[in-house]
Amino acid sequence: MDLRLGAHYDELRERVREFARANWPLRGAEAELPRREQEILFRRRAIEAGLLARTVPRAYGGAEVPTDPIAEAVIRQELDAAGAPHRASPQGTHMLVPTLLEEGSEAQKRHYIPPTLVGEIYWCQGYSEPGAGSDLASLQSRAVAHGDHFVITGQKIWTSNAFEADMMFGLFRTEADEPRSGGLSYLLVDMKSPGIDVRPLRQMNGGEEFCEVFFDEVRVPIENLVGRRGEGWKVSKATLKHERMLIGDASYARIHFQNLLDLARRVRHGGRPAIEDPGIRRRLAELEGWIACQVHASQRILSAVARNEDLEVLPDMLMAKLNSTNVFQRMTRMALDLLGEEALTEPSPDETGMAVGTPTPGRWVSQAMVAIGTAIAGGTSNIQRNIIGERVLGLPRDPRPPGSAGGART
Amino acid sequence: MDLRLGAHYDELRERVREFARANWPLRGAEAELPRREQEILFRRRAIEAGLLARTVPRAYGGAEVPTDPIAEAVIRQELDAAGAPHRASPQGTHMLVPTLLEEGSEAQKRHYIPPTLVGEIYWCQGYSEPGAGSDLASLQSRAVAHGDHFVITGQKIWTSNAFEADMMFGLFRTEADEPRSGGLSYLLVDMKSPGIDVRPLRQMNGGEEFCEVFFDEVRVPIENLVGRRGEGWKVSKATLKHERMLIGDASYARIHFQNLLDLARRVRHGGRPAIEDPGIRRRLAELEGWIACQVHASQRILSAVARNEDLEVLPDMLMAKLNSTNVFQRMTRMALDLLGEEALTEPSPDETGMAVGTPTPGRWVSQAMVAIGTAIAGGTSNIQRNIIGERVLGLPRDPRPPGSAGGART
Amino acid sequence: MHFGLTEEQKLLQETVRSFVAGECPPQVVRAVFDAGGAHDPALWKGLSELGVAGMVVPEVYGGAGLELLDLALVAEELGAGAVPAPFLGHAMACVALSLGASESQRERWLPALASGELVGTVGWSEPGGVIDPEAFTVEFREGALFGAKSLVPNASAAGLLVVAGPDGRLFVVERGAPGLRTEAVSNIDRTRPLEKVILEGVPAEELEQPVGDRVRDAGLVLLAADAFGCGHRLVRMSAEYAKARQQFGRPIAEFQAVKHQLANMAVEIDPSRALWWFAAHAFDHMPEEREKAAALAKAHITDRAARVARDAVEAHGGLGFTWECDVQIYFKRAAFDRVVLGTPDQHRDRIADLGGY
Amino acid sequence: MHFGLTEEQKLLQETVRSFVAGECPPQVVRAVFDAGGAHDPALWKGLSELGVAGMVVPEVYGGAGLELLDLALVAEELGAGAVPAPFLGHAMACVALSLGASESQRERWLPALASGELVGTVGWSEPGGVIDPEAFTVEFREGALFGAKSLVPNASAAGLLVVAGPDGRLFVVERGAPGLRTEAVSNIDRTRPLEKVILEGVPAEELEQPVGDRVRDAGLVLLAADAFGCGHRLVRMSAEYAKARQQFGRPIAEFQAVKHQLANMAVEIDPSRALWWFAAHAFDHMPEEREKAAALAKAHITDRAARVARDAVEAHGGLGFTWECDVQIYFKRAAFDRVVLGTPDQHRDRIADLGGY
Repeated sequence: MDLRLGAHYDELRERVREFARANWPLRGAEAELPRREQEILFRRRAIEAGLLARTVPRAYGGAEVPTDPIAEAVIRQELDAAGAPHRASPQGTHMLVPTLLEEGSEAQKRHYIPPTLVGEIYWCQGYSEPGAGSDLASLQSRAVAHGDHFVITGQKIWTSNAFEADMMFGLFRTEADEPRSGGLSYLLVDMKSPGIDVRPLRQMNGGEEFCEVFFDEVRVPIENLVGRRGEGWKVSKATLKHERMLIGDASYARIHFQNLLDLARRVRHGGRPAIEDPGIRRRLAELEGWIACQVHASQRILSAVARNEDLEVLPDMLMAKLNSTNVFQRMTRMALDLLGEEALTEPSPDETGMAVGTPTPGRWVSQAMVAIGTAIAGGTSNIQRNIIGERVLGLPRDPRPPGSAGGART
Repeated sequence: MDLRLGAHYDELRERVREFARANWPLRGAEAELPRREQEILFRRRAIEAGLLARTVPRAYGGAEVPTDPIAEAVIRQELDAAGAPHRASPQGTHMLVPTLLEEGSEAQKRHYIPPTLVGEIYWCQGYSEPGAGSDLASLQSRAVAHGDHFVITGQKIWTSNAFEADMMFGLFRTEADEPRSGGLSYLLVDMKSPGIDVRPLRQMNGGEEFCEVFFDEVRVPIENLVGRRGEGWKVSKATLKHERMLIGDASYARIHFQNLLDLARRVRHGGRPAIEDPGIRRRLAELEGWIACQVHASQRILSAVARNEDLEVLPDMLMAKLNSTNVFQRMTRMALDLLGEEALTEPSPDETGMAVGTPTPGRWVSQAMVAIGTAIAGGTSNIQRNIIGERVLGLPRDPRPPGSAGGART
Repeated sequence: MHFGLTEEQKLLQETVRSFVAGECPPQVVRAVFDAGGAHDPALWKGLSELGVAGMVVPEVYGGAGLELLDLALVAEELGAGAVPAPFLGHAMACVALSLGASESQRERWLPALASGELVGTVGWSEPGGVIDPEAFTVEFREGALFGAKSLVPNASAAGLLVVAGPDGRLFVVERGAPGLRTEAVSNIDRTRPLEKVILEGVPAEELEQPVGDRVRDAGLVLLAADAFGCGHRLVRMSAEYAKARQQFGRPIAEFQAVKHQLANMAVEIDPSRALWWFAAHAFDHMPEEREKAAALAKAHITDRAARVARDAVEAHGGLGFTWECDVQIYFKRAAFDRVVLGTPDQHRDRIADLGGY
Repeated sequence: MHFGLTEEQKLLQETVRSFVAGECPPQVVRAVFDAGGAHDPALWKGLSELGVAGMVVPEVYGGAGLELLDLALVAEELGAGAVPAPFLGHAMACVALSLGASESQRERWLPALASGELVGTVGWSEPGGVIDPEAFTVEFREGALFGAKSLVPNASAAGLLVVAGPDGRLFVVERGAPGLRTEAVSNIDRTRPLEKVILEGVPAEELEQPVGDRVRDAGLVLLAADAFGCGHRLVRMSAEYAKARQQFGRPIAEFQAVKHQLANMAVEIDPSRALWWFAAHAFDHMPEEREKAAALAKAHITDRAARVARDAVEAHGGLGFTWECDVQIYFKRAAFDRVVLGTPDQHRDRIADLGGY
């Protein structure tokens, strides 16, 4: 073990800081551009400086430098600290781009990857449907081939940020006669196509991060098919893998815990600050144990991935999501206990986001609901338990009921 | 609601007290008899006084008075308080006797019930086998009909108190060609028969309440068959029902909680009595909430059964075992936390019984293990969850794997 | 001995249950909820006509002269239906006046409370989560009240407000009294608005008997019963959802893990029914048990219901996380039950004291 | 940056693992356990020949000069095998002498400790569960120790006893010293006997440096690593059992509820591996993090292992409740890890202080 980053990364950190100072916010005439254009400019320069889209080939607008997850963590930390807009559409950069790099045609790569990297194209993901949550193989939205087009009719749900997205990637049933996962294709859909109707889906915390997307005979050119027809299931797998890792990220656990300590200092129990109560202190210390596990386990995963020792930490990666969901729920439950009567505060619209903001009572209440949502999103916790049972402990798969096809789980 | 017992029961209570004072301990020459004979004498008199074996017909040695669960609770409380030996072999009085009353032949009833009620015959139960825990339908021990005898070969496990038992009732496979639960018969086996070998099964807490019983060509007269051949499964069902109710009994929860309070007063945390620590106090109060539920729920069940309103409380009866197991585990976990370094005390032989005795550290440590055992005994907690899901919430049964017969669960 | 309900009580349950099913089905609750939780006078009128408003008011003042258990059975049904009504505060106010008022005070207020024309409520907690009367800072000087009460249920809808002071003292304030001000309190449970009441020299009349403790205990039991109704209903909603929802070609209720989660939810909440029945019965008949039983019921059952509500959201999958799914309404109602009149931990501190730990 | 093991450390793991598999398989553990937990000198000799005894002793005194992480990796393997050996106390004694002894003290004791010929142990806790050195009542007067230490691991097997006093002071006592008395302590973990040591004017020599805190922290990390080894192994044993055990015509591992319980057990314990690795690394390289990381690892991981041990008993059904099933040996070893050197709650009280809560 050696937890020092070393001179190489210290220099990188300094370089990123300097880059951020010089390049954000924009100056002069550029500062007058619309916000989105400013962000695109910044990201373009960051890619040129080798700080973003690092592993994407230059041919597709990336920086094409050797993969280095630790360098990427350092860059992320410093750009976050500088408030620089380094994150483009995460569905685009973290899900669509890797998929296209693996499965896309040359034309698709050249056409979509460069503008996605800088954020000229925002993407949304069209997987879930009302009848198919964890069970993607039972998707119903149909894309009927018709000359040089597919014609889509159906509905997607749980589509994050569909309102601001320019494009959707998603799975649609192109082969009606093949049951289950066999007949799906991976299509890229222009969200401005006629026949698309986007409606916000209000969450229990009042937020509206998700949408329903309705398709009424929406035409999609045949060249927007990624991979082979009917093999969309296979194409999507890389993407799902990435989604799981995103959700399992431990970066906010420490911040939440600090916020919880601050809350315990502010509120009073029995006339004294709650933080002085031995029972509260013990519960906080117990939480810190959970958080320390999560933080160090993700350090270890990062380190192993950086050294190409992914296989050694595969079980840990498979457990990360369920573990972080559990820890997040423990934290928000404790927050509700500390809040006392403020635990009834209804979150205002700016308190409902996933991001960590000022820990107001309304935001804690919202987070307590979001914490339940994370047990549901991206494969429910029950699916996670199946995966852990089968892939970590080597337990047999559930016996299938008669008539069901294999491959139903991811 | 009316929680006063009323004059009738107050009088009964007084009568039981007086009976106990007059009849236990025995006096004069009777006090010189061996302990077991003294107990038999006492129970015989208690039955004559209408205090025990109340619902059993006089023809079979019972008191034959109308059923009254509240009266029985009053009697139990007072005889317990007097330290009187009113409990004969529980497997006999609570399991075998109801079964014989329902399914036994006239000769069996006359032969076995009277001595069982007074404790002249101690019984043990032969259901579980090494390969069949919750799944009684897969029992393997065979009883081959041979003239006027069955000849048993096989093994039983988890047989409580088999050492001191005179007789066993159990399920044995008599029809080799019928699969699963179809070919079982309910037999009464003399434990002194040649070919029986009883070996204690040591528990993790060091106790030896259970045994393994090995059968090597043990001959059982054909008149010891209860009910029809091959229908032992049906015969046994009344017995299993009774076993569940026994385990779900809430009577000791309050005593355990008082012991826990005493422990918290005795031990010190951070230099002061643990009972003064706000965190400990809150945990104790939370436990008291669980216990209050258990106590009042069992009051309600008792009251409903006494009024022939069993159906109204059926869901509660089905949940009682899992709930009491959960509460017992919570209590013993708290005890281990309070004990601190004494939580390592190895239980001595007299601390390992199920009974509530002086709450020494060793006994708490033993109880913490027994609490896990109760989640296993008499149908594991998982089986309980199936029953609750299906019979309380109306959920479908598990889909059966191909080739398995129905009726596998009780 | 009889640990159970009388035929009359079973009939009462049936009556309220079918009223709720008919007059306050989920779409009505939804409409009130989405509109932000305004008081629905018609619904209250209907409940009052059933006798809910005057249930514990003595018959001589137009009430039914029943007991807290009867009120709690109503609370259970209202919880199970997430019914938007000013029931909690009104019921507590009726307990206050029935037990604490002088003859003339009773004559003045009880008939209108019993008929439901006059809606009552009670201000108990003070800002900062103070629930211990000895720590209350409300003051009564020269016939007027000074101070503030937080989390007062349905204060705007109420025509009569009972204010709790130290030593169990109770004071009656009427709507429109000078110096009386209410402020809306942000409250996720839109079926039952909460307000802060500010008292700046408000003319008030003290009740003859200082029965503050009993008013609080009645409230605790009613919250426990409401939470039980929420939790019990949520388990059944989740079971129905699991039977209907198909995944991987079969209803998810057939997945053993789902079945066991639902069974665990049932075991979480169902066995607590006897606890609030007991606490309600003790309120009227077992003075030595009253205070602790009420605190145990509130602390335990509202915690259980909140837990079941979390599990119910998860059991409903993505749908459970939406505003449109009724689970969220119950989730928030259970949160109200858990927090109003003091959190489980606050009551556990009291239980430890009351239990002589 | 490298959060992981070196090739040497992986080899060390492999070496100890195959030694345990070969020399201390379950039947050997079982024999020691059933015999009541006597010290097995042959096994200790074998471990010493691997270099386990002298691992953190500087090379100049015959040790390997390695770090606490290396020791903790050994502790994990010994936990996973439930190996009966005087490892914990010996390792702590080596830390004490390596870090705290004067040159002459080192020369006198370290070579024999490093070879394993001399077995060391440490007396830390005092009767009544006292783990805070400021509350220790052991006294050092005119070259002699007075007082008592409880829960001293393998005291009878040890030839050298380090006694912890207030202010981090440490004292060395040799076997057979006058006034030294040991009493067996009842201990469910028969793989590692515990004794009470009574000091009635026992001649002792003080170590040069008061490194008591570091000795304790080393012990905490080693207990956490041992508990992790127990818990991790129990999850795998339970999974194997579920694959082999048939009920209702199929392996119980196919029942989703069983599968999910096993997955929950894995998520309970597995992610904590990085925590004790970090705590062990911090011990040698991050003085500011050392104390808190050790306390976090001990409190968290020993609690998790105890939880997993309960679940493992249940996962093994009736068999799990028997003495003959090895689960009970791990269950009791995990209990030892949880209690010795202070309970999780005691360390959480410290964590809150150390974390500046």
